[in-house]
Amino acid sequence: GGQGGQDGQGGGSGQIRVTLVQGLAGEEFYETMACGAKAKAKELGVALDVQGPQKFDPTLQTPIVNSVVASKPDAMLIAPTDVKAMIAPLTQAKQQGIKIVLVDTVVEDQSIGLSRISTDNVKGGAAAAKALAEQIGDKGKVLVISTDPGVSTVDARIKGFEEEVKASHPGMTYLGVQYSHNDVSEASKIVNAALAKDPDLAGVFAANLNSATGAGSALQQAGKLGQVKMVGFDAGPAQVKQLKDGVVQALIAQLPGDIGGKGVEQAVAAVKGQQVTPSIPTDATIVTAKNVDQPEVQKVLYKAGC
Amino acid sequence: MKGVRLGRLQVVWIGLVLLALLAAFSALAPRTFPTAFNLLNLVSDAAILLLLATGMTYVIITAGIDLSVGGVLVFSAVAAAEVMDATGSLLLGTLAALVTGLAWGVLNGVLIALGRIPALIVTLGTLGMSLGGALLLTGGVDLRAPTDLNLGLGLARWLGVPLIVWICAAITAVLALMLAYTRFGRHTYAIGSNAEAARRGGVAVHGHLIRVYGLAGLLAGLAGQLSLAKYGITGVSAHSTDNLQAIAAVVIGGTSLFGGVGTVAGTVIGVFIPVVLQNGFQILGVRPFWQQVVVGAVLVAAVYVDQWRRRARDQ
Amino acid sequence: MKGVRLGRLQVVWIGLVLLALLAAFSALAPRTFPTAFNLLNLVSDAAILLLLATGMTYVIITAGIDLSVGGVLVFSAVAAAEVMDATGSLLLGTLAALVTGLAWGVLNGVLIALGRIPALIVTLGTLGMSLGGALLLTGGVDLRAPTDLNLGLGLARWLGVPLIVWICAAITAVLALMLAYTRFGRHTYAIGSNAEAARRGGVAVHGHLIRVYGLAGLLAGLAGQLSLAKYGITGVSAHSTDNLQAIAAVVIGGTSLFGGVGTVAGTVIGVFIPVVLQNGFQILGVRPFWQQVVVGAVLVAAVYVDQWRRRARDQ
Amino acid sequence: MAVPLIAAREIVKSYGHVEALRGADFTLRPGEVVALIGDNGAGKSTLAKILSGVERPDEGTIEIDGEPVAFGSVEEARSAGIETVYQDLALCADLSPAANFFLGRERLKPGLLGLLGVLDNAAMRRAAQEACERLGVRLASQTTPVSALSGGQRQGVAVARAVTWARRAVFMDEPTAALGVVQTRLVLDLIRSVRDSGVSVVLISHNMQDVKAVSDRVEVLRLGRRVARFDTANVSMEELVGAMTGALGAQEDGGPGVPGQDGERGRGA
Amino acid sequence: MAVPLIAAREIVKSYGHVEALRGADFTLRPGEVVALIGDNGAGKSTLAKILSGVERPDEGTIEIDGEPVAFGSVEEARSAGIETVYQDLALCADLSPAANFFLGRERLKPGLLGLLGVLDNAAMRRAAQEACERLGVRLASQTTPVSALSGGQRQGVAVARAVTWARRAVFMDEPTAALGVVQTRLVLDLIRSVRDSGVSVVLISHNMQDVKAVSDRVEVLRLGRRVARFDTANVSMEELVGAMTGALGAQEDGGPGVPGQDGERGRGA
Ligand SMILES: Nc1ncnc2c1ncn2[C@@H]1O[C@H](COP(=O)(O)OP(=O)(O)OP(=O)(O)O)[C@@H](O)[C@H]1O
Ligand SMILES: Nc1ncnc2c1ncn2[C@@H]1O[C@H](COP(=O)(O)OP(=O)(O)OP(=O)(O)O)[C@@H](O)[C@H]1O
Ligand SMILES: [Mg+2]
Ligand SMILES: [Mg+2]
Repeated sequence: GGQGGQDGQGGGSGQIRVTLVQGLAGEEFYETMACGAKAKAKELGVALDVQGPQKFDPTLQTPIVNSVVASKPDAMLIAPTDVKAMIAPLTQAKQQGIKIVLVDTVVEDQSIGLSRISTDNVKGGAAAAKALAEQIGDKGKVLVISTDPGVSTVDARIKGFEEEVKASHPGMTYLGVQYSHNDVSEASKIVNAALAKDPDLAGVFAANLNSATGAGSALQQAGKLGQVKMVGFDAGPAQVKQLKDGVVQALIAQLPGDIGGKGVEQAVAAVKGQQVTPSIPTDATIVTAKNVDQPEVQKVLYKAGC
Repeated sequence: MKGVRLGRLQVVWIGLVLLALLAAFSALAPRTFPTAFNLLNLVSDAAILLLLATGMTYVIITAGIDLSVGGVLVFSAVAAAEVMDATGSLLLGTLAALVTGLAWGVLNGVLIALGRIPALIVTLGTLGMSLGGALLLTGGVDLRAPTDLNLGLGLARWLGVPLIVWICAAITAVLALMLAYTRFGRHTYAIGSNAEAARRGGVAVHGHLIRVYGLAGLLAGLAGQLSLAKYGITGVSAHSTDNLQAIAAVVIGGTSLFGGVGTVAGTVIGVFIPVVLQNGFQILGVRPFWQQVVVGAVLVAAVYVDQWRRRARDQ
Repeated sequence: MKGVRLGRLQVVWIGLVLLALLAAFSALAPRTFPTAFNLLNLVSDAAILLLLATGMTYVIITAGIDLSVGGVLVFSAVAAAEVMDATGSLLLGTLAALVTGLAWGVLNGVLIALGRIPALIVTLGTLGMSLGGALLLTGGVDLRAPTDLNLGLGLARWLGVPLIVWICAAITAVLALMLAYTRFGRHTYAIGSNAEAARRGGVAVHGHLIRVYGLAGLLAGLAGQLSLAKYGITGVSAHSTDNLQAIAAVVIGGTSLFGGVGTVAGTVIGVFIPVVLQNGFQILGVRPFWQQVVVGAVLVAAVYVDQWRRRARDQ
Repeated sequence: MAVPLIAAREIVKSYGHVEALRGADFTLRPGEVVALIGDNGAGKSTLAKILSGVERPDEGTIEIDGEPVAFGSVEEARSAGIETVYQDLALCADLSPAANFFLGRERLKPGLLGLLGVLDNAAMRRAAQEACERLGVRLASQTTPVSALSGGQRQGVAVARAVTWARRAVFMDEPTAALGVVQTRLVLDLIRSVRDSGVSVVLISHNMQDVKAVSDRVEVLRLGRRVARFDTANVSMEELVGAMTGALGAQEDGGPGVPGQDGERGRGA
Repeated sequence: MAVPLIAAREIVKSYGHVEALRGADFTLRPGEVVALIGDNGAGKSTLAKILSGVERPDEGTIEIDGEPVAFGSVEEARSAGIETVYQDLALCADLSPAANFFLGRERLKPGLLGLLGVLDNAAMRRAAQEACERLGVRLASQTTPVSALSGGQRQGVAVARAVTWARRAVFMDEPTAALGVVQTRLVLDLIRSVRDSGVSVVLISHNMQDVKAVSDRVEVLRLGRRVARFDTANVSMEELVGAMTGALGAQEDGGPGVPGQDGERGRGA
């Protein structure tokens, strides 16, 4: 901290100040993004400040954007928590002359965001469906465990998963979504009940870390670990450990570090008046126990700290 | 001295704490914190919580509690969004929000007053029911507000201050006066102080409790509509901590969880203390994890100062 | 009749509600619900919450509240994970979890008893502080348990029942007896019933409160280590509703938020009612959003039956 | 004096397994002061609460002016003109004496503000102050909460309230227990003047001097039943005490068949 | 009788702006019964609380056996052998009479269980039952909570408790206010027998008959000060009432300079 009171306006004078507003503070995806951004900021010699809400939610992110705008950085990297709700605060930020770069997620208003570096969560969900289909031999009952309804990124993953299953995997029976409220014991309860109801459960798609953890614990207790296949999302150290321990058989990895680094690059370019790339799509990678040790896959794994 | 009402004195110390925080942040970030832009944002961020906390003040003064406010807010927002979608009328949407909010509140009140079920259980139950109901209505997907609500009421200003802030401030002011100066307020205190004595004194305790919970529900319904206007989205996953935030604001403001004492003025200060802390620390660039730690510590310290000064005055 | 202790009678009705639920689900899903597999899972899922709820029972009987349990659990799990990582000793890790849990609990107790700050504010503050502290220690990234803890204690069974369940059950039983039959328990009731009378009676109210909150913290610390063993991960973001879950269990079990009455046996039932409901509805294939609605409604109804029967008995 | 103001017959009331009243009768005639006496736990307070609408009897009938009534709430007893000083006083400790005094019948500001429900605090304070002073109860302030008053001051507030509002009858459950000598005298005087204004008074008291001093009649409760009635003028202190303790009137006592407190006592020994 | 058991001098205690005590003195000698009397709000209960360690005086000195003490807690007063029946009784309403009786001094099971802190409930119930019966207080059960007892029954429990545990002195703040005639007599007898066993008694009461009947000396408080002391044998009822109300002893009254309750009263008129 400590930049309060500095006058960073005017682009050229003094150090460039960039703020990253995460979609959710304290989540590995966004922490890895912050790490990538910090590394790049150090390299470019700009000051980086990181903020984020306690929940992935526009009503909590809006006040943060407002106070960031009040502290007048030169540029803001933001993962908007809603395509529509974040338009108003970001418009206000734009009016204050702050250069905005959208990372991970986007807003509907195309005029916001000099550059957009985004992950396609629908595609990620579809990738998860493909990975799970491969694990279970394209047939059997599959269950999805999500956090809370209404979290747009997770909803998109589920949508992608469901569409892919229904469109291209007729052998798979989709059992629907259960919500763990981001609580491991809740996820464990859900899988326990699912096993009691459908002892022939074939696969689980756990849409985030806590869901995978709880589900894995339940499978472990039931002695069905490895028997019921599981696909997780994101590739933080904890998830990779689950992969190596055989709790999950595949992970869908995004590229948060990359996104963060590229975001800072674009933001600095914008502040300096240089050319920016309006749209940079990033991809999702399927990580399995087989390919996890390959160097190109190692590169996409999230980092624990920086 | 003797003429000064206790209720008024109570908010003085915690008010001073708020002023001290404002002064400290202004000194540390003189160019960015005490700007009209930032302070307006502060007020605007707090406005909707203020409605919930004001309703909660009434409820807690009766020695009750209402955990359902966040769920009712979401349900009302969803109801309003669906009605506006179907009819295109903002007015009907607002009405839908108010009516559904009131209905949930009255349901709370009836179960608590007539069913004599602990308020915590009733409102925990209706929290789950209203949230589940909202999800059933939407299929788990956030609904959007009509553009003319979001860009109309959501952005409208009067004298430079958002209309939503004016609405919340006006309602809070009316309810503050009502609590302090009317029969309705007096009975609220009496029930929280000693429900049995109030009953023997001829206060219609059951009816009054239903009205108080109804009021809290009504305010949550209005908050739903305003939050829909402000954020343009129903926020089905966004309000799970609203109840604790509102309760904390009420208690910071000097209202006792055991009922019988409290003021809306204190609640207003109690709403602003966490908001100011969060905003100030963000502007100072404190890292989010540290913010959590420091906000927690300052919260305890602020209430401690209040308690300590009050005790010193009484001795 | 006259010799029957009130405390024992209190849990009868709510216990019957639980039995009725079990019977209903068994009748509706005879092949899947009442299986050893499913019932063991039920118990295993509830075990850790049971520890938190037992500590909360003591706290609420003193007319207090502890919102910090989830944060303390996470902090202790993080501390244990780091210590085990550094030393490789499971024992030292367990010790670290217990000590940090106790420390947070004692901090709560000291601020509440000596600082005379409302328990809600203190524990809301320490909730933020412990959660923020845990995030600071980990950098926001979940730590993993050593494999020998996760595959050892986490999977160990005795007579077919997970060891973690035995541990939680044993501790709960000891604390239930302690509350009902020892001086410590008696003083807990006395303070909640009338703190001033207890003080005049020579009960060391401050010291006792510190011990009660310390106990709740200690149990949260142990819960942290057990959850680390069971789930293999610290779960920094996973425990934000633990406090409300524990409080709800305590209140469903017949403990009054105003203090002075309550039993651990009631809390045990209060822990199981929501767990059984959730499990049963999922097995019956009720859609998730409906589950939320129905669980809320049944919760209220269950407590209503309890209150109503108790009233009928008293009249 | 034909029709009694209040006539209660065969009132039964149990709390769980404790039978507080087991068929108690009670009569109050217009314009008289009746003392209701009895040992601790005899059921006096329970009877007073039932006749004030606070509790519902399990069995028995109540007639007001000869008309059977079933009080479902305090409101109904009040609208029949009955007020009560409860033994536990029933004050809201966080409210001021004036607020307690006017609880449930708050005085509103005249005009529009009154229609909005705005309280006329100044008027209520004045009226409460005056009513208390008539009893010799001096309060440091009408705005500090009742929790800061001394025991006697609280009782004074409760007595002043009941007497001010009663139109037909006042129940006073040990109204002078916490009062000073002078205040007690003033309350006794008040009871007489209330009676003279046509309002009946039921005085529950353990002080036989006071009972003898102000009452016209005495009704004696024992173990939840009325066991004796006397005209105060014709009864001696010893007779009263004897009736209360059961040394007299053993014919109504029911002999060894009456268990309850006695039964427990026997078992405990 | 050389050194007083308790000697309090110039005790001052204010609550906010209310001065409950304004330099009160009090003396208690070993083996005597002193009646502490005064009008409502005179400060009697406040003085009793200060001498029991419940409240801390703002100013003034307290000596026990001639040694200055500063009671920081009830525990300290208790270990000096002082017990108190508080006017508000200070019972835990959710606990049984026996639990209240032994509150803070619970009896533990013998042997290992006792070391673990396990209560000997049966023994405590028996002992409490006996102590209550000595006062003529009959309880339906020693296990139902105090909240279900009648006013007199509660007071009986409180009195029995204090008397049982006192070794040097008992303060009784209106101990018979809610008691029946028989129970009152038993308490007065008890006061005498307690005194005869060498324990001093301070009786706070508004009942002058009782005061005359059992006390050796009388100390009178008025507006927070001691205004008179009498030997009970040589004082008339009128003198006592006069001292309490200020009709006598005007020289100590301080004249118009004494504000407080009086001041407020003047303003309210
Ligand atoms: N709410 C209650 N719950 C259970 N028992 C009760 C309740 N109220 C009264 N009782 C019992 O009913 C009996 C009569 O009580 P009541 O208060 O009417 O006696 P009382 O004649 O007023 O005695 P006192 O002179 O001591 O005030 C007592 O044994 C008491 O324990
Ligand atoms: N906790 C308190 N807060 C504020 N004022 C108090 C408090 N306790 C007592 N007072 C005031 O102190 C004065 C003395 O009270 P105290 O209870 O000692 O009187 P008392 O002599 O015992 O009267 P009574 O005969 O009515 O019991 C009263 O005016 C009372 O209002
Ligand atoms: Mg009585
Ligand atoms: Mg007193």
